[in-house]
Amino acid sequence: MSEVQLELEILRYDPEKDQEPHFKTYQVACREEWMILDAVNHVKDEVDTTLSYRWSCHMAVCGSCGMMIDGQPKLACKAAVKDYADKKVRIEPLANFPIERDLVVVQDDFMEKLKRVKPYIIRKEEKPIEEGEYKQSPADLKRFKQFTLCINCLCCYAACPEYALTPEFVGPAALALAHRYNADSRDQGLAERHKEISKPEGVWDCSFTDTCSIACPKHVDPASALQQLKITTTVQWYKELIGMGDK
Amino acid sequence: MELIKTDIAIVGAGGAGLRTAIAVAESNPDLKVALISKVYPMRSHTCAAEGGAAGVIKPDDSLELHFNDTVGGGDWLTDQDVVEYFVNEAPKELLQLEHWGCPWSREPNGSVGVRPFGGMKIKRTWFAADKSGFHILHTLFQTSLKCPTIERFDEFFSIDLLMADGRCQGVVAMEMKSGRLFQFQAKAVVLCSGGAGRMFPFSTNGAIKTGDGTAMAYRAGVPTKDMEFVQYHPTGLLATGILLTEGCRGEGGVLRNKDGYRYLQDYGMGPETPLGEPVLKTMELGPRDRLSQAFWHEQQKGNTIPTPWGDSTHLDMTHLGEKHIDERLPLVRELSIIYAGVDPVKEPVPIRPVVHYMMGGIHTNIDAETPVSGLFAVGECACASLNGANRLGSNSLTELLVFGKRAAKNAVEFARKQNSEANESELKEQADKAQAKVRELVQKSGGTESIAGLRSEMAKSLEEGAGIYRTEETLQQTCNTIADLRKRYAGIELHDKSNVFNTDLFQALELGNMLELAQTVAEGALARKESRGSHQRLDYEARDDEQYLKHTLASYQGEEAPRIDYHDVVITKSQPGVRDYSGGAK
Amino acid sequence: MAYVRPVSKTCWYLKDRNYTIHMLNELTSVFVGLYALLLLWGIGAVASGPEAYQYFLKCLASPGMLVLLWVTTIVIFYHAIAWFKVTPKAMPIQKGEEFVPGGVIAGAHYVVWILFSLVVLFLAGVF
Amino acid sequence: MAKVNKALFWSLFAAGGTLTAFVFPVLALITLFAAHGNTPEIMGFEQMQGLLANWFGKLAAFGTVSLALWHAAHRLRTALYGLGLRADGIVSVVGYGIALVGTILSAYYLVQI
Repeated sequence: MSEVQLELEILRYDPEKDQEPHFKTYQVACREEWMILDAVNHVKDEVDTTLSYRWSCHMAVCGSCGMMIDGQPKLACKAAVKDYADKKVRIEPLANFPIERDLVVVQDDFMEKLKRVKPYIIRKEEKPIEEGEYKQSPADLKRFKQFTLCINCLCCYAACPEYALTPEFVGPAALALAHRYNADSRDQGLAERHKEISKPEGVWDCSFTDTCSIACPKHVDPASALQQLKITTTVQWYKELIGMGDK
Repeated sequence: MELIKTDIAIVGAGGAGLRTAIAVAESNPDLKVALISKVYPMRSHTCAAEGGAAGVIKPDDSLELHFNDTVGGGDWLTDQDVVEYFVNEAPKELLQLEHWGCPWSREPNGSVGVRPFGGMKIKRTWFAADKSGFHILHTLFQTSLKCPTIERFDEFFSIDLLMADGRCQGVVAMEMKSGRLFQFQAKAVVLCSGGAGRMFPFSTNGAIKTGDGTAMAYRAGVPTKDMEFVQYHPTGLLATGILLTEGCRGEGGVLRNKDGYRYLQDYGMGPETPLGEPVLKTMELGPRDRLSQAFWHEQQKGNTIPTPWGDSTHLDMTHLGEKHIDERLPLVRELSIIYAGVDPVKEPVPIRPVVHYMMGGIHTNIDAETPVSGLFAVGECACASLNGANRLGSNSLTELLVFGKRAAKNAVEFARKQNSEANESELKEQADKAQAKVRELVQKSGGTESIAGLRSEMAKSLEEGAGIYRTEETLQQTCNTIADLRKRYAGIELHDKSNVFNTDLFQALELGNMLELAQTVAEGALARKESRGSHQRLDYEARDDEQYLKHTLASYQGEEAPRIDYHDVVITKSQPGVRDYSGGAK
Repeated sequence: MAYVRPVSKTCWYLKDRNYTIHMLNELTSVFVGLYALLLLWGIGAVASGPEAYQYFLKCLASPGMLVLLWVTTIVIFYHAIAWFKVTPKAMPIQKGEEFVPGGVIAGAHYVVWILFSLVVLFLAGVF
Repeated sequence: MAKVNKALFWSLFAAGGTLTAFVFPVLALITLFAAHGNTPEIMGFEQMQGLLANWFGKLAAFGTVSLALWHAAHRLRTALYGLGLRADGIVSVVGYGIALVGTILSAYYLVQI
């Protein structure tokens, strides 16, 4: 096992002590199979226990450890140390979110927006459980499956310049999940979701930079979801214009 | 301290907590629910479950078969009334999830698909590719957003339970972003706080799985049950211990030793099955305890592959083909490539057994009730004795649904009966005590012990003494070490004094919780002089139904080691028998 | 208090290559708009009669206009290429269970575009 | 107005973008030929008049010009906002205004041919 030397420049901020964030440098001898998260954990355990950040699963599925690594939003548990070998690596909290403390950002905004787009199955009539499952062909499943893979890590929000400029924008992950339910053969909630999505700060603030999809560590392609959503939203708008609005 | 009055307080917002909360909210919109968790719901470790959830749905299956698999898989340490209730409710709950939008994998005709799993006689595991837990968690979380009566308290770290007049009446929790303490006053409390796999050094569990809820209940006088039963998953990815689902073997993956030999046939799970044609309850589809134990024996014989990260064997999926792997096991492929640099389509993946699941937990019954009234527990933090001495893969996801709903029903009934005024002065006093405890921990100076240091000593000791195979000597050593570590815990000093997101403090609290639970694991294992399921003693190799067909209860004794008692197993229709995974179980 | 990092409202698109490319894509609209106005002028000239039309053609040949036309043409080609490239994202096509690969959808657009352009050039009498 | 009818403007933008991507490059090439003096046959006055005299020609020309204008107006609006010009109201009125005038003018001219 060989070692990889890294110089981590970590953005530190404690609102009780600091006026503004500042960088602190740590030298870390990393094992070559480590991820950046392992290096940060090493700092926390062995060098500076005051460092704060979120992490849990270490397998790129819980979405806790999104952070800016050399300026790009990434999951620290999925960014291999050897890709940064013998270099300075800048680690900052996810861009476009307020910094709560060190690498921890305030995520309330996303939680509120996610709720707004009604990311759950909406039915005009519920089918009783006793009648079994809704049939859904593998093709129907595949139509929306990709968009169910979002882990809410918020890397896409950190990558989105429109969210940076217009914080009211509902944003990639939440809208992609709205699209996920619209595209689910079991769902009948398109018209209801349309009310939120068609607002100016809904899907229309997206200018299709595609940076959300480039950043997505789970290859969800929110940019695709949002463009599809623009089309369905437009169709729905014209339908409502001529009085045929219901899905 | 801020006071929040609610009807039902739920600690933990993973699969169990969310299911409980939704069940309360849907049927009782007049009751307030406080859903308290140290992480946002979607960060909960339910998200890491891969393989699937068991429930009888296909015509060739039956509740009876699911019952028998579960009871036998648990080496008869299961409570059979619980198992019976569970297998009955399982299909309904999985269908409910389907109605809520869970993207279950499908058959060509549009019905839900099932896959084979270890220790199951029939294919009955519902799956969503190999991200079943993830999809269950997100489906539940997103569905919970439509319930206006669920008030979430995300990133609130629970410290202690509040007990008065002989019942549980709430919980004290810290708002992590401010360091402020909140006193949640509730008519009933449901703990859904997950397992404690992080006690061990090599674990599939996320960093958050530190047994906080279990330890809170334990300190509040609820015994833990069967804590010595720790499940090793046979296929953890080498180096990191990341889970590679049992689905790998369900889909036809095989285990090979350093000579390429399928070694399971030497450990009572043969005869060897043809490649690509897995036979249920045979070879690779044996139960997790047996497979992990077989690895240990191979290691003793020198048949494993030495690597810088420890000894390993191989999980070979190369014969499954790229298309099948991408469709059924996409995450496994991604994880193997990222974290081990091995593409399972082309090469066998290096694996070793890894701590995965605590069969033990807070002592609960078929109603998800603990012995303390007003306190309920669900999921991995609880031990309803569904899983006995060894949990069958894909029963745990279903468990948190079935018992989440059950706990909700009973917690609501209990809450509705609580008309008397809460004993507010007593509760306030306890809350202040919890606050003083935290304050002392933060302010104390002059300590020399480090959190990370104690944590790794604990983990090492548990693995050495209470690993796959145990002996009197190693267990005694571990008991001593843990007792000593508990003393040394008093000597830690926090360097972080901030009120804002003080992870130094949270790690200290987590370590305290884990040390208490580690002691119940080691002491329980030391006292159980037999081998059963995941608890294997080299000095007592046989199962001893005469003396130990009983649940271990460990009760908190302050700074001393827990008191160990025993509790009867509920046996209704299946008498203890032989666990047969030799292909004869057809 | 949580700290909000300042965001440049005027220079953000210089911070990241993908942002810059996006801004360039957006600015193709200037030339698309100019060319549309030029077409409008031409249509107006046809409507006004032969003299006006000849004057229009003469203006096209002025040096300043030539430069502008060259730039416009290049930008318009860039616009077309960039636009078709992302069509699979906006309009994915599912055949049976599988999605048609994005490259096939974009490729089909390119092929139709080139064929259409060749036909127009032929009909216009360029060949 | 600009805010309420985002769907309307976006649909014009998207239709215009697609149409211009297909049609503009070849038209620009032809124009370029003409500007360099190699005027293709079609660019003769009579041919042009003939082309625009029939209803199909009129419709195609009208669609192309007007949608291109709406496309450009809408995209320029977002670009200017992105460049930091915080005058969305004025930009919208001017941009969409030009597109509207252009649309009416093109219809007026085409009817005359």
